[in-house]
Amino acid sequence: MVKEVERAGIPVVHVCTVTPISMTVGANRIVPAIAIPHPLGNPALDKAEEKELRRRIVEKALNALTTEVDGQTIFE
Amino acid sequence: MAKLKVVHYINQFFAQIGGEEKADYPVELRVGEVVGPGMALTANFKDDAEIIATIVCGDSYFNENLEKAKAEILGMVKEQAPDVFIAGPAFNAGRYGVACGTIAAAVQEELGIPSLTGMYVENPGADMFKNQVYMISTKNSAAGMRDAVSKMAPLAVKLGKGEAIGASAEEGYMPNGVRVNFFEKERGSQRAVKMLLKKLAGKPFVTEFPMPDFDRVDPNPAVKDLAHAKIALVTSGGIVPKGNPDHIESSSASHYGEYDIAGVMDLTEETYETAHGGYDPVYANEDSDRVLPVDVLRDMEKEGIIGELHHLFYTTTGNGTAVASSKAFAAEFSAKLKADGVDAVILTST
Amino acid sequence: MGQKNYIVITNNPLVSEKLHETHGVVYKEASYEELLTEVRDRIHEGHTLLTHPLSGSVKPNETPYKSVLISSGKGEIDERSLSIIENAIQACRKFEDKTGRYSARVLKDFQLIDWTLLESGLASADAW
Amino acid sequence: MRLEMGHIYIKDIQFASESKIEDGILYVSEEAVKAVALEDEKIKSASFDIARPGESVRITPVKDVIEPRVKVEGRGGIFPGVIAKVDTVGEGKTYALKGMAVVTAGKIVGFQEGIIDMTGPGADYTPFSKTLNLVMVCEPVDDIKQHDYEKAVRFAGFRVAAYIGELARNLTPDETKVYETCTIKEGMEKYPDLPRVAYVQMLQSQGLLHDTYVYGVDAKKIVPTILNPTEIMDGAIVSGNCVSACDKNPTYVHLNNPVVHDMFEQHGKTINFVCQIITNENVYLADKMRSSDWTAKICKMLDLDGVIVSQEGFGNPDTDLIMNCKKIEAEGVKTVIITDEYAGRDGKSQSLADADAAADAVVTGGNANQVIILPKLDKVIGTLDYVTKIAGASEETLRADGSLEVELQVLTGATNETGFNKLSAR
Repeated sequence: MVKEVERAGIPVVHVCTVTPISMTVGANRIVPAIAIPHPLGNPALDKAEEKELRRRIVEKALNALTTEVDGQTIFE
Repeated sequence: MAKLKVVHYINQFFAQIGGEEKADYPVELRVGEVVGPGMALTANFKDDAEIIATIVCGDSYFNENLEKAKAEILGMVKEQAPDVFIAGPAFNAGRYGVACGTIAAAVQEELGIPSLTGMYVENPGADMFKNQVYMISTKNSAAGMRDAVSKMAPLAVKLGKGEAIGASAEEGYMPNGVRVNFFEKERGSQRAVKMLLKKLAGKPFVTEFPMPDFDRVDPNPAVKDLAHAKIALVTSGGIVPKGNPDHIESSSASHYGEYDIAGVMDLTEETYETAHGGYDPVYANEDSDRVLPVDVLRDMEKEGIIGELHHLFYTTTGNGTAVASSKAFAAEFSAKLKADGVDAVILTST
Repeated sequence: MGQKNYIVITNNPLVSEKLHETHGVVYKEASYEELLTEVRDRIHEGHTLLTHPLSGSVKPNETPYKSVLISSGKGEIDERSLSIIENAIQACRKFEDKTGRYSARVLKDFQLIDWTLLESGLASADAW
Repeated sequence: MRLEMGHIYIKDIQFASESKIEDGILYVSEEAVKAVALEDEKIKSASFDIARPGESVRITPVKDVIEPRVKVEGRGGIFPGVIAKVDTVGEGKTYALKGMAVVTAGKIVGFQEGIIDMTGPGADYTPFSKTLNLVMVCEPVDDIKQHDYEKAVRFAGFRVAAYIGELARNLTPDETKVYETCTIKEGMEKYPDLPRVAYVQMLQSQGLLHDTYVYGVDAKKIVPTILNPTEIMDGAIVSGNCVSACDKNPTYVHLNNPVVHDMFEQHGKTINFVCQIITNENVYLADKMRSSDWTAKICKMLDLDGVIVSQEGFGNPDTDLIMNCKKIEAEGVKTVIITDEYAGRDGKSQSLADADAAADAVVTGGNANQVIILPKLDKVIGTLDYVTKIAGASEETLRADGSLEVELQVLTGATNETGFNKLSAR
């Protein structure tokens, strides 16, 4: 799926829990997520902390989108 | 037995009306006429089938008036009520190939009349329609006409008679994702030895079972001006409005969801949920922002960090590991995203 | 790998009966696919698959029984485990469910086969 | 190592008062073979029948199919570590009775599978519709454990096959084929310009009804090792595998392994057939890792250029197959893999339970989920009681006219993954 977006000419960042799978499916910009049932959240945290966590991941994703890459790159 | 009735679709070029300068030629029905490649088809039908009408349409006309042309042609085909519909062959002509695929798929789907077409494997129409209608694999130019019709005619007869269709390798159509058994001339071990010899010699060989698509696409250039960029959200995590109005299936969904989030600031337990069956849904149902971060992006939109959050998001229920399944509809919504002027996409997976 | 280092997840009463006193056993009354889903959720939590979920050549939904070994410890999500379990769940759906048609005697045979498949995994697990 | 295979063509099998082979006809004393089967006290009774190609006969549930052979010169005997004493086999002279097989049938567990039709559409798919079959159905003593029953029938089949094979000891073969391999150094000197090729055979090894034996050793307990390819012709590998009829390897397939034979065809011409590598398909994932690591290591150590990898069974061996392929390719050794498919009845599902881009050269034995209608046949050897329970059979299995609607998976050998058949799919 991520490849088709890229193929259409739109830069795309893949936020994904299992980054090796993201590599396999051909994403170029990859940001690791938290866990499979809650990639951009953590129910163990309180609401405010959780949103802060989510914001950090989205910031990483935006950072990836504004960074030139040469092939597959994981933004840890 | 009566001959099968065939309606044949060709473009202005093969109808010998003219080339590019005549590509705006409108749809025309010629009842009782056999035109151009129809002659060769007729010769190959022997006594099994006959062309009862030919539909001619310019390639530009078809592609620029898609819905109108489609409706006109469907009307004509319906009226002729053939047993089989044949479009092309289109060889390497791109717009003609897309037209052949579009109309053959439409006739089959909307009129229930078995249809087929033929074209070169690299014709853009091939990837778009080979899984929807039988598509004979042809050479890349009209010099391959004889070969093309020698495969299309017998397949058309089989389709018209409702006979069992053999494997792609036997019938000459492009592999369409449906595996069909057949008997080879040699046993498997001999085929394996021959394949190995070719592979060792660096010669081309054809695998009998292609693995899912592992191709790569080069990265697009980075977003230059985030503060004015339109960002869209896409997820394979199955986030849908509460109640799953489009009935997206829980796995390997046959369609994708497109939902408007204009004015939505936060995804709540009352308004959104996941349709995905591939993980424990409790956390996503409690707060779908955990999969699709609308709340955070709205904040950033307000703060001017990003230009805007696109008002539509797209959702599927693909597994992280299922590589091939969602390709077709991803291509479709990606085209929409492009058309809507989206600058970048955040795609979240579980 | 000692017995404390793995958990048996099973819907096979014979396995539960044989192991519950000595091993960590999670017994669920569940269908074959539901059992695999149970395993998948644990892999999502960071457990690692130790035996192949499609162990044996008896087809899913032909046999109702399945027993799988996973690590008792948790860590990062194991990609290989994830891809194996997801493919196994997909594979289940290719076979129609015949499990409602068997006599008690045949069910016993299926339980035994599932047990012997697991047993061969246990032998390997206990070897370290 | 050099093995001379003498082929004796059997034209018919008949019951007679004395067992012998005369003018290509195998005469079998029912009493004598019964006595051979009953040598094991766990077997209560054994009955024998003959099924010929073209006859309206269905054999089910099939356990194993065995080609009778006899070792006439050289070390060891047929089925070393099982029937003959442990000794390395694969050299000297061996006779095989071609065109026939000993088929063991009978239910060991309630869902036992495996159909051989001697005529009709099913006969096109099972290779054992083309052999003259001496069928043995064994009943065990009461209250026997399934493990013991399986073993008893497995051994009875080998004993009967060995007994029949022995009848050929003093005959003159109709045809002789010579199979000769070189040692590593010899091969490099003799065929310096030919690619070095081996055959990697994966053996089913998971538990009761899922086992394979190598010189009598349970294959789940081996680490990958190398064989001289002629060893299998003397029965170095035998089947204890009764599940997944379509893609398990009966002993007949091990004896006549098609990859070994087709590689020998090319040996010294287009390839240097270095050896056979055997590995297993265990339940435990770390075992799969170890075995595939070792297989790749052996390929590397032998400086191979290419291998063919064959699979056995359904589901989890897909993982072994892909691991083997990926790791061997990573060592710079080119691979072709042989598998079969479970693409669903409509052919639209993902065929394998694993995939990797390295597996770019695949030979398939066809889609085992394909539905086939088997007409009612005049005679059943064994029992149809369990057909409704067998793999692939559905509720509507027995239709009103007595025909069976089944998937190819119930037919013995139909989608064999050593490339035994012509069936394929696209």
